[in-house]
Amino acid sequence: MLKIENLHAYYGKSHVLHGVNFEVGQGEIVALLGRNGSGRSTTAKAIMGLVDCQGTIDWNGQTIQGKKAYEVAHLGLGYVPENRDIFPKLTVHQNLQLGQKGGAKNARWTFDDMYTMFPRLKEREHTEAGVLSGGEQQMLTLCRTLMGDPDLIIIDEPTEGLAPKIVELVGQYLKELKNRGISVLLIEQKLTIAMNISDRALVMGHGSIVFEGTPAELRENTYIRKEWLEV
Amino acid sequence: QKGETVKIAHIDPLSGLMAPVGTNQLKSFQFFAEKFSGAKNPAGVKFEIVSFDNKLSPAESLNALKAAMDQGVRYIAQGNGSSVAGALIEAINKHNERNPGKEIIFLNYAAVDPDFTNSKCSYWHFRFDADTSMKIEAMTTFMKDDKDIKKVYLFNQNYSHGQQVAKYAKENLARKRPDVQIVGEDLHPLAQVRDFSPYIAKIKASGADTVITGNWGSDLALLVKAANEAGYTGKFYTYYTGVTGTPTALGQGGAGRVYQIAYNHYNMGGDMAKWMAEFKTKFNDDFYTGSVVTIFNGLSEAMAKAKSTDPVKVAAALEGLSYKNYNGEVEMRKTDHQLQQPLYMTVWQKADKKYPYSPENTGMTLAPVKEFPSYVSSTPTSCQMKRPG
Amino acid sequence: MSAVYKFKPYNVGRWVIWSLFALVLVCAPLVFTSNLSTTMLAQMGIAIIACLSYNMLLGQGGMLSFGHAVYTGLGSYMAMHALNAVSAGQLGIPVSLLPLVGGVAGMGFAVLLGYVTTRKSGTPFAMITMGVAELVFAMSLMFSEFFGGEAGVSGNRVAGQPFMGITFGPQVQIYYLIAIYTFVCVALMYAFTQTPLGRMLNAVRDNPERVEFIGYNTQRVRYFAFIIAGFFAGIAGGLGALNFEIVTAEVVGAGRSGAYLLFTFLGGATFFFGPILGAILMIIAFVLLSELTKAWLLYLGLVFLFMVMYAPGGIASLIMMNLRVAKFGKLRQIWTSYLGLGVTAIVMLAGAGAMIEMVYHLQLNSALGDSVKFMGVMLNAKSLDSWFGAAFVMLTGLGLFELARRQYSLEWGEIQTEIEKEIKRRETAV
Amino acid sequence: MEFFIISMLNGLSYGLLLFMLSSGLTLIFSMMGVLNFAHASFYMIGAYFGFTLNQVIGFWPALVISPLLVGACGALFERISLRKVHPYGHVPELLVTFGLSYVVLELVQLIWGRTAVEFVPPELLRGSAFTLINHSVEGMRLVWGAAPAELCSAADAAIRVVCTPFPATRAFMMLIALLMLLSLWLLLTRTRIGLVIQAALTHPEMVESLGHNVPRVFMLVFGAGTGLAGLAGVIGGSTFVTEPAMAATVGSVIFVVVVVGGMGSLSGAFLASVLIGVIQTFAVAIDYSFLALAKDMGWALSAATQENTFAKLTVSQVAPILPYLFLVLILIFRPKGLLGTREG
Amino acid sequence: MSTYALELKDLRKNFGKTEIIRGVNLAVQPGERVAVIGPNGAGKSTLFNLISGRFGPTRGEILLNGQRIDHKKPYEINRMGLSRSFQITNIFPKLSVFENLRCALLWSMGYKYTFLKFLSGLKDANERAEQLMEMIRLEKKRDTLAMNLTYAEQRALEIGITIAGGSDVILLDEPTAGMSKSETSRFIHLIKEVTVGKTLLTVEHDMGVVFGLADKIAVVVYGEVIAFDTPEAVRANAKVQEAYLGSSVADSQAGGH
Ligand SMILES: Nc1ncnc2c1ncn2[C@@H]1O[C@H](COP(=O)(O)OP(=O)(O)OP(=O)(O)O)[C@@H](O)[C@H]1O
Ligand SMILES: Nc1ncnc2c1ncn2[C@@H]1O[C@H](COP(=O)(O)OP(=O)(O)OP(=O)(O)O)[C@@H](O)[C@H]1O
Ligand SMILES: CC(C)C[C@H](N)C(=O)O
Ligand SMILES: [Mg+2]
Ligand SMILES: [Mg+2]
Repeated sequence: MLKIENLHAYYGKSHVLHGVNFEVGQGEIVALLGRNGSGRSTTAKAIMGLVDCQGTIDWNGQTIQGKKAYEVAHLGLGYVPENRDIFPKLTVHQNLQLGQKGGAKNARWTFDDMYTMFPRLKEREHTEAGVLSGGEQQMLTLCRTLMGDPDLIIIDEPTEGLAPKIVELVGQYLKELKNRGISVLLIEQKLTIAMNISDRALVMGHGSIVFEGTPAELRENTYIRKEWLEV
Repeated sequence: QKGETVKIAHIDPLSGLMAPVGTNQLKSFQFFAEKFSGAKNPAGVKFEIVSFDNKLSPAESLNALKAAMDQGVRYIAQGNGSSVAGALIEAINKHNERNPGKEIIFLNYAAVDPDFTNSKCSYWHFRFDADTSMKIEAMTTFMKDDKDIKKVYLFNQNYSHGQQVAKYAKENLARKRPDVQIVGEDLHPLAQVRDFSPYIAKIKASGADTVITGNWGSDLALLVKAANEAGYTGKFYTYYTGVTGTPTALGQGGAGRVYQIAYNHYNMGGDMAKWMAEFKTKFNDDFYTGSVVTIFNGLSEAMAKAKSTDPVKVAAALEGLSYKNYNGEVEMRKTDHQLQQPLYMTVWQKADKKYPYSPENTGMTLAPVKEFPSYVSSTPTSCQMKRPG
Repeated sequence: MSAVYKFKPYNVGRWVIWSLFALVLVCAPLVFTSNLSTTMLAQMGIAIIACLSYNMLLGQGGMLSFGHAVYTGLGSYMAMHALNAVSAGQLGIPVSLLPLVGGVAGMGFAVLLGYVTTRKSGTPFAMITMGVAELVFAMSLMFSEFFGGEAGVSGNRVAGQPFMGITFGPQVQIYYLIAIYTFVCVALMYAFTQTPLGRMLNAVRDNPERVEFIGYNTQRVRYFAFIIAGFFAGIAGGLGALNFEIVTAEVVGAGRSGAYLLFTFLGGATFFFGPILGAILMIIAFVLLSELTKAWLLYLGLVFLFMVMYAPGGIASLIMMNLRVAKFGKLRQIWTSYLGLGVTAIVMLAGAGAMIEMVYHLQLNSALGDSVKFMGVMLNAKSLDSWFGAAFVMLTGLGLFELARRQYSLEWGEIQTEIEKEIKRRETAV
Repeated sequence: MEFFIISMLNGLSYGLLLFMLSSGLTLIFSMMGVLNFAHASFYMIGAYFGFTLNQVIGFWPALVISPLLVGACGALFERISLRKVHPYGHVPELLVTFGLSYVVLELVQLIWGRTAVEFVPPELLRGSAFTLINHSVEGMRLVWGAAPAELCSAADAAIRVVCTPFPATRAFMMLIALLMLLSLWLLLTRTRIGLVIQAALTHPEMVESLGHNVPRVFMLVFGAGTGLAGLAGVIGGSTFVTEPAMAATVGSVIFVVVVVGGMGSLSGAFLASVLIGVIQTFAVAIDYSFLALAKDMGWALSAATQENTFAKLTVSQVAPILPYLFLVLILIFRPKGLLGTREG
Repeated sequence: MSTYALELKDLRKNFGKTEIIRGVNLAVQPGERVAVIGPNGAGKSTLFNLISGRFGPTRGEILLNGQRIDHKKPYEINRMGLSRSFQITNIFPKLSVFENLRCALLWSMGYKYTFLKFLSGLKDANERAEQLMEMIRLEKKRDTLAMNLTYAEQRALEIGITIAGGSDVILLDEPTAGMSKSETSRFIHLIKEVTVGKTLLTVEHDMGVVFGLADKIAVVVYGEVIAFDTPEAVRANAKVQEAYLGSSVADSQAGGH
C-alpha cells in the first residue's frame, strides 16, 4: 500500500533523512523503532507532506510526494503526531468533529465507537481539550485521527505519558484496527509494546533504515539492539 | 521692486482629513499668483507659491516654516485650523524678534479665532477673513429682522472654533433679540459623530426653529442630512456650507433652509464670475476662498505703496491700507490687522438664471439674500499692538 | 528567517560605539546647517528617545501599546506649563531641566494610568491603551484650561537666567540640549536592558506564566517597566515642548501613537538600536518625504507592507544579518549580488515611481501643465511615450530584479549554511 | 414619549449600524485573531464600488456585486500578503493591515478624488419607512411611509401635531444588519469552518493533516469578513457620506464593539453594538453636568469652579466618547467582554 | 510536633460541576522524595497546580512548612520556598540558557525588581547560574537560545529553572516524559544529584523511574490518594495493581532495561 523509496528530507538546510526505503502492506502493523533524533518523526512528517523531501512516496500506486498535507489526508492517510497537538480551546467533541473529513460518507467509525473505546473521553466530552490530562489528550489525538477514517494510520509514540494500564489498552486497540483492515505505521520508543503487536519491525538510525525483519528476528539480533536501540 | 519675485509659502493640509480644502486653496493661490503677476499688479512683482503640506499639525507647520525660511520665503499664507495659525503666529513673532532683518509676514486667509486680532494680536499677522465675532455680528443682524425666529439651538463642534461660535452667538442674540430663547446648546466632538439623528431628535424635542452651527465638513453635511431625514424643518445658520465636499454631501436637501455667512459667495459677478468659470474649467473644482484674491490685491497695493517687497516695509504699508477689492472697498484695520470687509448672507437653493453658479455640479447654489457693509460686522478690538522699533 | 545573533559586548567595541554616537550627535548640526535640518535633527533626537521608550514596552515587554503618545504628550503639556511658570517668574528652575519635569509628569501619568492598563497583557492590553488614548485625546479638546483648547499652549523658551550666554533662543542651542538628553537617555535605556528588571521584562514577554513560578509578579514587572517607559516618554515630550514652543492636542493623538508603533517596528523592535533607526526614518518620512512627493502616504504604506512581509524584524535585523555575514568574512562573496539587487531595484522603483508620480500629477495638478519632473527627467503625464517608457523601465527592472533576487537568495542560503556549519564546528571544537 | 420612541429607534438603528460595520471584523478577529486595521478601509472600498456600480447598473445589483468584489479584494490581500505574514505573529499582521489602510486610502483618492462623491440611495429608500404622528389631542399614531401633509398640521393653533418620519434607509440598514447576524450565526454554528480556523490558529499543520485545506479556509474567511465590510460600505455610503475620511471616522469604534462584546463572540458583538448605540443615543439627550449635580446637592461652589470646563461638561458632550470609556471599564472589570469566553 | 514540609488537608477542587480532587490528605516530611503515580486524568497535575498556586482549591488547606499557602499567588508561594516544573516544557524560548537560569534565581537572591544594578555586576547570581548550568550539563550551550535546544536539553533546562531559586520543596511533573531509556537514567541521576536534601514530589508514569527515585509513593486515583507508602508496599497493594499498574509492570520490571 505505502511504498517509500530513497526518501531524503530536510529542515531548511539540514539533511535529516538519507535515503529511507520501506513498505507497509494492507492490514499490517509495522513498527518503526530507533533512538531519539534518528528521524522517525521526520519520516512520518515527510509522508504527510509536512517537511521538504525528495524521493518517491507511493500510496496505492499513486505518488503522493510533494502533495499538500490535506490532500494526503484525503487520500486516506491518518497521522497522529508525537506532541499531541490537540486543539486546546475546542471541546473534546469539537476536536473529534474536526477529525471528520469534509463530505465524509459512511465512515467506519462513529463518535460512539470512540467513546466506548475510551469512556474517559465521554465523561470529558464538553470540556476544553486544553485542560485534559496528558493521557487523556493522547487518547483524544488517536480518536481524532480515526474519525477521518484513514486506511493507514501513522502514529507517533502513542504511549508516551500513558499509565501502564492504558498502554496495554492502546496495544489492544491497535490490533483491533488491524483487524478492521487498517494498516498501522507505529513509531515507538518502548520496545515491549512494539514487539508485542507488530508484524514487522524497522529500525532507523541516522536517517536511514538499518534493520528490517520480524519482531522475533529483532529480539535475536543483539547487535542491532545494542547499537541502534537501547543500551 | 518691479520685476522682483515674491515667494509666498502656502502651509496647509494636503493630506489627511482636511486635504480637499487645503488642496483647493493651494490651487486658488497658484491660480491667482499667475493672474496677479507682473504688470497685472500695481507693484509689478511676480508672485510665486511654494507649497508645504502641514497635515493640519502645528508641529509640522513649524517644520514647514523652517523649510520655507531656508528657501528665502518671507510671506507665509495659512488658513485651516486655528491651532496651526496660533503656532505660526507665535513662531513668527519669535523668529522676527530673534532674527532682525529676516522678518516674515503671516497672511491669514481663513483662521477665524478672534483672539488673533485681540488678546494674541501680532504686528506680523494680517487676517483677510472675517473673524467669528464679525460673522456672528452679521448673522444675528440678519436674524434680528426675521420675526419667525423664536427658539434657537446652538450646535457646534467641541473645540475653540465651535465654542467661540456658541459664545458669540449667545452674546449677540441677547443683545439684539432678547426675546429669542436659546432652547439648547450642544458641543459634540470634532469629526467623531457618524450619526446625528439623536441630536436632531433632541433639537426637535426642544422645539427650536433655528440652529446656529459653525460645523464644517462631514459634521455639517451629516447634520443637515440627518435633519432632513428626521423631518426637521427648522433653519440652519452656518459658516461653511460652500466649502469643498459639503455641497455634494448636502445635495438637493436643505434647499431654502441652510444659510451661510461669509465675505463672499458663489455669485459675485464681475471679474469674480470670470475667474470662477476659468478656475472651474482649469481645475474642475470650485473657487470659494475669496480671501486669496483679497490677499493678492492688498499685498500688491502695499508693495506698490512701500516701493519694496521687504516685509518690514510692506507690513507698515499694509497697516491701515484701504483698497478696492472684488467685494467692495476694504480696509486692513491698523489697530489689530483685521480686514474690514462686507459680509454676505446666502441661502442654499436651486441654481437659476439669476444665480447660476453651481458648486460641485449639484444643481444648487448659494444665493445672496443680504449684503452687510463693513461697518455692520465690525467689532471692537482689545488689541494692544506691539510695533517693532 | 529569524536568524538570531547575539551581540557580544566587547568592552572596547562598546566604547567605540558610544563615542561614535556622541560624535555623530556633536557633529551633525555642523554638517547639516540649514534651519530645517537643525530642527529636523532636534526632532530626531526627541523621536529617538520616544521610540526607544516605546520599545521598552513593545520589543522588550511584548506590550503592544496604541497610546504611547499619551505619555509623551502629557509630558509636553506639563513641561510647557512649567516653562510658562518659569517665564512668569513663579518657578525657579532652569529651562534646561524642564524636560525632567516632562519626564516626571510622564512617569506620574504612567503610574496612574499604567496601573489599570498593565494588569492585562496581549490584546486586552492593546485595546485598553487604545481606549485610554482616545479618552485622553477627547479630553484634550474639552478641557481647555489645561490643554489650551485647539490652539494649544505655547510658551517662550527664552526664560529665566541665561546660563553662560545660553538662552536657548537659537535652534542650535536647543539642538545641543536635546542631543545631551538624547545621549544620556539612550545610555540609560540601554543600561536598563542590562538590569534585573530589564531582563525579567524579557522573561515576561516570552513566558509570563512561568515567571509567576519563579517568584515574580508579572503585573508588577509590566507596571514598573511601564512607569520607566513613561518617564522617558515624558522627557521626549518635554524636549518636544521646548523645541516647538507650542503644544497642541495632536501630541496626545492616535496618529502620534501609531507613528511610534509603526516606526519602532520598521526600525526593528528586536534590537536595541532598531528604534533609533526607526525614529530617524520617522522624521525623514514626515518632514522630507512629504515635501518631496504628494504620493508620500502611498509610498509609506507600501514600504510598510513590504517591510512587514519580507523583513519582519525591521531594518535592524537586516543589518544584523549582514553583520553576521561580514563577521564570518563572507560579505565579499555576496556583495556583487547586492550590487545587482540594488541596481535592478533602483531601475524598477524608478519606473514605478515615475508612473505613480504621473498618476498623482493627473489627479492633483493636471491644470498646471502636463509635465512632471521626476528624478531629473521631465515626463509628460499625458503622453503615451512617458507612460510606455516608465512601464518599460519598471518591467525591465522587475525582470532583472527577479533574476538578481534568485541569484541572491541562492548565495544567501549557501552562506547561511556555511555559517551554520562553521558555528557547529566551533562549538564542537570548544 | 415620542422623543423616547424615536430615540430608542435611533439608538437601535445606530447600534445595528455599528454591528453591521463590525460584524466582518468580529468574524476575522474572533476566528483568525487578526486585528484587521484595514477593516474600515474595506468598508470604504465597498462604498466606492457601490457608488460606481450604482451609476452603471443601478443600486440593487451594486448591493450584491460590490460586496463580492470587496470580498475578492480581501481574499486576494490575504492570499498575497497576510498569509506570508501570518507565521510571524499578530503584531506584524496588524502592521501589515495598518500599511494596507494607508495604501487603500491613497488609491481611493487617486481613483475617486479627494472629496465626497454623491451616492444617493434608490428612490425606494429615499423616503420614510413610517411616520410617527404625535397629536396633542388624539395621541400617538403610526403611519407607514411618509405621512400626508394634512395629517401633520392642525387647523387649530392650540393643537400641537408633530410628525417624525423614520427614514427608509435606516430601516433597510437595520434589516441588513439583522440578516448579517443571522447568516453569520448560521455560518458559525452550522459549519465547521469556525472550528477549523480556531484550531488552525494554534496548530495549522495538525489541521492540515486531518484533511482540511487551511490556507483556503483562511482566505475564504478573510474574504467573507471583508465582503461584509463591503456590504456595510454600500449601505453606509449611501445613507451617510461617501468620502475618503469615512474609513478613519469609523476606524476605532468598531474595535470597541468587538472587544466590549467579547472577542470571539458574535452575540457579544451584537449585544455590545446595540447597548452602545442605545446608551450613546440617550446620553446625547442628557444635559446634566457636575455643576448641575452640585447644585442639586446643594453644594456651594466657588466662582472658579463654576467656570471650570470639567465641571461644566455635560453628559451629552461626552456621549460620543462613551464607547471608549466602556471599553476601558469592561477590560478592567470583565476582560472577557460581555459575552466572551476568552481573554485576548 | 514536627512540621511537615508539605501538608494537604482534605483538599478539594471542582472544575464546573465535576470534582476532580476529592479530598486529598497528604503529609510529606522534610527531605522525603515522593513519587505521585496514578492513571491518566486522576488529578496528579491538578494537585501540583493547586499546591503551586496555579489554581485556588475549592476547599481544604495546603501548608508549606506549617504555613497556609492555599489561595496565595504562584509567586508568593515560590517566594516561600516551593518550586515546580511543568509536564509540558515551559521555559523562556527567546532567552539564552544562561539567561533562563539567571532569571530563575534573581528573586531568591534578593534582586527583586531592581533596575539600579547591572546584571553583569551581580557576581553571586552569575556564579550560581554558571554552577547550575554545569549541574544540568548545559555549559556548552551557554549562549544558545532555549528554543534552539533539543527536547532533552529543554527538559533539563526546565529542571534547572525549577531548582535555580534554591527552594527546598520541589515538584516535578513527568520530568522524563519523551526521553529515551538512556536519557532517562541519566536524568534520574541528575535529579537525585540536584535535589539532595530537598523535599521532592514527582509525577511519573515510568515505573523504572518511580522505583529508582522515590522513598515513598502516593497513588492518586480519581482524585483521591488511595495509598501512600514505601515502594515495596505500594507494589504489593492489590488496589494499586488493579487501578494503575496492570499486568505490564511485571513485564517492564522483568524486562529491566
Ligand atoms: N523543526 C526542526 N528543525 C530542524 N531540525 C529538526 C527539526 N525537527 C527535528 N529536527 C532534527 O531532525 C532529526 C530527526 O528528528 P526526528 O524528530 O525525526 O527524530 P525522532 O526519531 O522522531 O526522535 P524523537 O524520539 O525525539 O521523536 C533530529 O536530529 C532533530 O534534531
Ligand atoms: N482547568 C480545568 N478545567 C476542567 N477540567 C480540568 C481542568 N484541569 C484539569 N481538568 C481535568 O481534571 C482531570 C485531571 O487532570 P490532570 O491533568 O490533573 O491529570 P493527571 O493525573 O496529571 O493525568 P496525566 O498523567 O495523564 O497527566 C482531567 O480529567 C482533566 O480533564
Ligand atoms: C476652512 C474651514 C473649513 C476650517 C476653519 N477655518 C477652521 O477653523 O477649522
Ligand atoms: Mg519523534
Ligand atoms: Mg499530568
